[in-house]
Amino acid sequence: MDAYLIAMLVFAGFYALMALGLNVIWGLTGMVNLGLVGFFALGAYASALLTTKLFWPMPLGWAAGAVVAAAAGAIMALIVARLRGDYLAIVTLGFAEVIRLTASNEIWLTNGTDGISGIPGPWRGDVSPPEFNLIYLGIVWTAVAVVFVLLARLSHSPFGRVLRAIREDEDVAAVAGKPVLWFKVRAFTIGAAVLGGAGALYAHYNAYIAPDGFAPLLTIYIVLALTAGGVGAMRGAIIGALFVIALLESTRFLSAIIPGVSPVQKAALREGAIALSLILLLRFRPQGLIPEKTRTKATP
Amino acid sequence: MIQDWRDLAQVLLNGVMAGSVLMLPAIGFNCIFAVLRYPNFAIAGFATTGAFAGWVANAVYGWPVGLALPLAFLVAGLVALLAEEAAFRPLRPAGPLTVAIASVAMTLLIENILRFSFGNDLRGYDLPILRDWRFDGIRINPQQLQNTGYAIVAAGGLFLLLGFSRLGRAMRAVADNPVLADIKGVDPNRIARVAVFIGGGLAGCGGMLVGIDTSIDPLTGFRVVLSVFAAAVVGGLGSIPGAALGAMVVGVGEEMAGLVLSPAYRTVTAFLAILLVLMFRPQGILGGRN
Amino acid sequence: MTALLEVEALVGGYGAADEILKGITVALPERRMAAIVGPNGAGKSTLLKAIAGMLRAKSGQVRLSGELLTGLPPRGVAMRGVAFVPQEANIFPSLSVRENLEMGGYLEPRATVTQRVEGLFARFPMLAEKRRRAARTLSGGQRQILAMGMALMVAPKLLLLDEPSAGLSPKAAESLFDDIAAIHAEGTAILMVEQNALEALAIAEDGIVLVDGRVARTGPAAELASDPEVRRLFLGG
Amino acid sequence: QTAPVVFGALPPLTGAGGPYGPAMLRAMQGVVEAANSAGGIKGRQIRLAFEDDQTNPDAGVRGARKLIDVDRVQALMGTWASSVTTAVAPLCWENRVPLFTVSGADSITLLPHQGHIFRTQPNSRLQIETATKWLLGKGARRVFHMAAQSPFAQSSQDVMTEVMRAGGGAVSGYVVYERDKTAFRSEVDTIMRSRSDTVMLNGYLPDVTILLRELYRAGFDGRRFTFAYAAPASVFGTLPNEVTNGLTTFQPSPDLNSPAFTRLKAAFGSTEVDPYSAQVHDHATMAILAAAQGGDATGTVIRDNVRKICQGDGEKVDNVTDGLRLIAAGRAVNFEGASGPCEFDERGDIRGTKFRYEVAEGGAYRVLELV
Amino acid sequence: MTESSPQPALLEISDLRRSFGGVVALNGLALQVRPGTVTALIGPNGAGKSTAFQCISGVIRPDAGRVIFDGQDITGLRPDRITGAGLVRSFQIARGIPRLTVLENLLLYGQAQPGEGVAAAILRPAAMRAREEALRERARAVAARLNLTRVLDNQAAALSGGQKKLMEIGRALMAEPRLLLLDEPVAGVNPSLSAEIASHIGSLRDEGMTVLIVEHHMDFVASLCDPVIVMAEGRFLVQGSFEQVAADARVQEAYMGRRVHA
Ligand SMILES: Nc1ncnc2c1ncn2[C@@H]1O[C@H](COP(=O)(O)OP(=O)(O)OP(=O)(O)O)[C@@H](O)[C@H]1O
Ligand SMILES: Nc1ncnc2c1ncn2[C@@H]1O[C@H](COP(=O)(O)OP(=O)(O)OP(=O)(O)O)[C@@H](O)[C@H]1O
Ligand SMILES: [Mg+2]
Ligand SMILES: [Mg+2]
Repeated sequence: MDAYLIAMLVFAGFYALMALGLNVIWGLTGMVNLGLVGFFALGAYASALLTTKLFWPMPLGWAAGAVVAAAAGAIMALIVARLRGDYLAIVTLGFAEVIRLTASNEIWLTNGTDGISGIPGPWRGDVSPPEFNLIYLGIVWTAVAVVFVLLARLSHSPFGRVLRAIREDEDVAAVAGKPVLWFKVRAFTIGAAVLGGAGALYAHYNAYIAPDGFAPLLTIYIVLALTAGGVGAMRGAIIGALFVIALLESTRFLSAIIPGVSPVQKAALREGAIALSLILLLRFRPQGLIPEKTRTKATP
Repeated sequence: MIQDWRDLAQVLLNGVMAGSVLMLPAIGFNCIFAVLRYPNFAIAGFATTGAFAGWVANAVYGWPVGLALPLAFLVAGLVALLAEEAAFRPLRPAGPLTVAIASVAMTLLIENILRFSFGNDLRGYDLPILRDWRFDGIRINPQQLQNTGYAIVAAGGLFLLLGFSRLGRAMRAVADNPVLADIKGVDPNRIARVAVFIGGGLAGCGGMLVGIDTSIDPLTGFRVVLSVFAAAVVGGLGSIPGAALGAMVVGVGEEMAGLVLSPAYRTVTAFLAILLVLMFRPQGILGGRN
Repeated sequence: MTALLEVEALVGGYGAADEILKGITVALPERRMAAIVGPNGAGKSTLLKAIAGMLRAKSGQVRLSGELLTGLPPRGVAMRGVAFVPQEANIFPSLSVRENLEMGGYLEPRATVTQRVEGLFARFPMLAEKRRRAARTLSGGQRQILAMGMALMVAPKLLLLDEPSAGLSPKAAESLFDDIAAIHAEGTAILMVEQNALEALAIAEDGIVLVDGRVARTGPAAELASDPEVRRLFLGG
Repeated sequence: QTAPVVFGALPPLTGAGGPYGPAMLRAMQGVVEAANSAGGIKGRQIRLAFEDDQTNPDAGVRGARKLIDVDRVQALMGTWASSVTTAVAPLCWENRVPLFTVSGADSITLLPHQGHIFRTQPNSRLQIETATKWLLGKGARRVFHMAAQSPFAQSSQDVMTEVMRAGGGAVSGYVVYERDKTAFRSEVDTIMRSRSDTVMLNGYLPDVTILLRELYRAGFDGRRFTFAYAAPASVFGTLPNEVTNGLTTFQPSPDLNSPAFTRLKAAFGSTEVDPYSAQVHDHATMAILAAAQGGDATGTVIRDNVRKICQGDGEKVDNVTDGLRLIAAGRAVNFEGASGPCEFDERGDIRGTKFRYEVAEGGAYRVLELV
Repeated sequence: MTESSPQPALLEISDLRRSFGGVVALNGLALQVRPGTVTALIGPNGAGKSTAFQCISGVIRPDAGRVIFDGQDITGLRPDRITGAGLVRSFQIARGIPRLTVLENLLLYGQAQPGEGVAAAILRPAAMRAREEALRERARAVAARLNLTRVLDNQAAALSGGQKKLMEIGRALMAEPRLLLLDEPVAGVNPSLSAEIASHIGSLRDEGMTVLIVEHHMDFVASLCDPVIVMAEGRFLVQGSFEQVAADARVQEAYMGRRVHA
């Protein structure tokens, strides 16, 4: 059971990182990004390829994952800067599909739908599997902590203030003297870097990545995590990620004890229960578990 | 791959056929968006619901398609109404994105309710499958042609309703400013319910047409939702004729994949087409405001 | 003289800030016009919204000809003969000018609507000129006229106006006040919030000064307009 | 010892594999029930814990974690998607849990799995090679290869080209398509233009169903050939007979006229056995028999004993009840399952498989031959 | 415009044109704003005043024409560049940033905040903190002047109509522009307060700021603005002191009511 809990905490760490990355782009800047799994995949592939094919050391691979995703994020932001809301949603969604299909079809580079296996992990093989899990737990949650602190500082700074202004009204932000495009590009780049870094960490934990793993379902989970936690609040992103993993996993045990239904029905009950819980959560806490609060008070 | 103009014409025609299947759900999506201003991804769930309702009527009780289709409309519309009232309405003040997220969860919920009741097996309608008609080497399937017809009629009807009737005006007024509409004597919730019912119903019909054209399972709606959303966006969110046009763009875009890249890149080609359209018209082809 | 509108000890506000109105008692007899003046943020708009059914009162009552309005939704209030022109967001931006007017007469029979629209086009040529344009393309002052036009699509018992002249050119404002006076003369009771206070008090019979959610002064409009204290504090001179 | 032995199943109950997983799970549960009524493994009852892999490697890994760490399963079986299998494989060998799979990707058994992987699906090279040769033998000269995007699309194409060329024919066209689409008209047009005498539908149930329908509409009059898992008997419920008539399928198979096969068919009752269910039936049986054979139900023991009960000169058995009885009696057994003889090479790949060819006629499959 | 002024104009607009699908909003507008003045721009509803502001501030592009600010051609520049150059405008229909507080709305308009860079935002150097403190100081002063102190911590969405207008003015002031464009700053503002605002704008002018105001309140214009520019139908009509333009028959006909010229 311990091993299982640790593994799930590691997963929650990945989800938390993704939710944090998404929060910069979507929560703060208001740019809908339904393609987050694409950036996640880019980071994962970049690091996996560089470490397995070119034998780069792992930390460099992680960094490269973040950088590649960040570059893609910057380009993406430049292309879509004019688009708003739901129009942005479809383009980003498309981006993720493009990444997934490219990974499936460009076999020479990505090994196609076979995926890349045997991705190294820190001290994997030298230590026992439970120890490896513990090491990774440390790595991932350290990353979460660092990213959290950085992003929280960012969000409560004048920079974050401009991002939130852009989220609400671009024209006003522009008239306020803020180069809107440049802010958007930076926000998108930062968010994509976090997503890419999360992907890189994920690849080396799982030892295997394949296009199937970067399906829209993951995006849905992360978006749900962020919404459940509270869009805009960095703490919300982490709480939301933990909440979603807890939901995904606890429903296994619940559905197992329901008598008199077939396995498919159990599976259906489980997925249905996940969906229902999220609907109920939103219903009764529409602003999420941790609503965005302002920290800039006139009277301290 | 392409030998003469006929092949090109064939690809275009295929695109129109594929597009016409997307048309009804896309119109349903835009109908809801037009009034409530949030993207209702649960349209996927409503489409699947309609597909199953129609299937039960047709394959289990032997109803003809002409009767099963209205039933699909009714059942999907009611489910949409239920989802709106129970889940989405209380969320509307929290903003369109929150509702959109909830609608994704709703799709998962509906998918699994159907899975619970029907299982994962593929099911086909009880219909003979007709051979294509051929004209000078170009093939058209009468069934698909008929589906296109249904879709166009529904689109036209709804367009007239929204554009020229008192109800349509009230719907657009609620979309603009529900509070003011209320002050002027419109019950925004009633209007919202009408829009949701029509939108959900159309999605249900669309789902049934997909089912007739292919086969159905709990994922039927989910498979087309991306393309449906794309069609709605390309055409212009909230625009009924836009949705019809967008469905054609996406349909043709996807069928063109074989010419441009490879069929394995179907989605990619479609998205490139979408990106191209949005570069020039960020609010979609027929979208009015941004 | 029975009061048409009676507001009794009304307390209400928005969400957590639920005591913006701190106990307001106002009465408006049939066919009367009263102007409400007061500083920004005093609660004038909030009072009108509460009467129009847009806010849930925390306590107190609103009655129209003795019938309780409190608790009714805005359309319920509208159906009982109250027309309201809000201060902000008072048009439907993506509907055409004509459709906006038609929405103003949503509760009226079709024939009446067509007839009144034509009447309004004659009265405000600018609206006629722009009848097919989306209302969002109107200038600030044009919107204000359209909003007023929408309220004139019905023949209300009580007209609630929230700063109808804001943004209008002096000439337009003047003719608007003429219009309001004319509507009043036809027998419609009017409750009007105006920052253009002197003009408003000039055409109104009663004046109400609202400060910080409370009624600070009431009285005949002319009396208030000439009261030096009121002038100094609220009328700018 | 009274605590039950726990085995884990990780079939796809939702997602793209949804049409297959439920039947697979039912087949495994059937075996476990039979074994339990036959007294279990040395008196220990067997419990089959299962999780839904959602046809997604991420969810699959979490499910496998739960089965391995919480349920402490001694063997894992029934993974379907290649990506899921590859993703959970390292967990299995790190925890010394043997993994039985139906996934087709050739790369799976090339993983450093230290003997923990057993794959009952013949590798795709073998399957395609056999099928192509058979088609050549039936006179096919121009075969169109219509492949869903999958780990073995490209390798299948390479093998087919090679075999066709050697046999004097050609692959007349090759299209890789996206699986989860609902219309394939232009793809079918490409097939029609290619003037092929045969089309090889290398996909899965949902897409192959649509392709069959579209081919019928377009009036394709050549041979339609596909894997049995892509068109199991359930297609007859989905498609009218005029569409399915003449469709040829193939699958790994045990001897046809062996009593074992007939008994198995009877045991599955009225529901037709699809190839995946047949294979996972064998997974469960092998895991149980191997544990019984080794005298202890641990992962390592199972891993080491699978080959002992599957090959060699033991007495032929085709079901778990007989197998348990014989092993209890100390006799050597040679299990031949519903999917074939179940003999594994050193990499864990099945070998020596025969293939059964069937043709659809009037809403049922008729066996053509077994090679 | 006949009298040639010794000082060069701070803002010079020539032949500005803009139409919206058939509606000609600006039809060759030309005008000049001299430094150190509070210039009024008045004209009937729909004359094109707000559209002129949109074009000057870069929010929309003119179809033709030139906007020269302080000798620099700013036509078609991005709004943030124009603000950076020292020209800030307010919006007629108050556009708050609804989910930011009033204070944040004010701070947003502060210029030269190093904390708007990523590195500085994270590292929070002394320069950033000092600037933030200075901006807060200024924001409090501005809020006090505009009677907004009480609502500084409210979200902008929770303001009364008049308060939103006041915040709109306050934000523009926060940018410390050289040229301030105000679009109907006192529409909906209580007369007592608008008199105060007028005197405040007057003192800003005395400190060297130049202001261009669109306003329909003639008392406000008369007491504060010189010169007054009148435009109609997208074009310059006349310019002069308030008394001069108010005496113009065309202006009376198109714009003023009885009461003003009575
Ligand atoms: N986006 C637009 N689309 C179409 N027409 C527009 C648009 N914006 C403005 N107009 C039109 O241009 C003209 C000028 O509008 P503008 O807002 O500049 O007037 P204004 O002088 O500011 O008037 P007001 O004093 O009423 O605010 C008006 O007739 C208006 O209807
Ligand atoms: N949506 C809201 N939520 C919370 N508080 C609000 C909201 N709208 C207004 N307020 C507050 O309520 C008080 C009264 O607002 P109201 O709009 O009634 O003022 P008003 O008298 O109409 O002022 P003005 O003349 O400026 O329009 C103000 O202090 C304002 O900040
Ligand atoms: Mg007000
Ligand atoms: Mg204006």
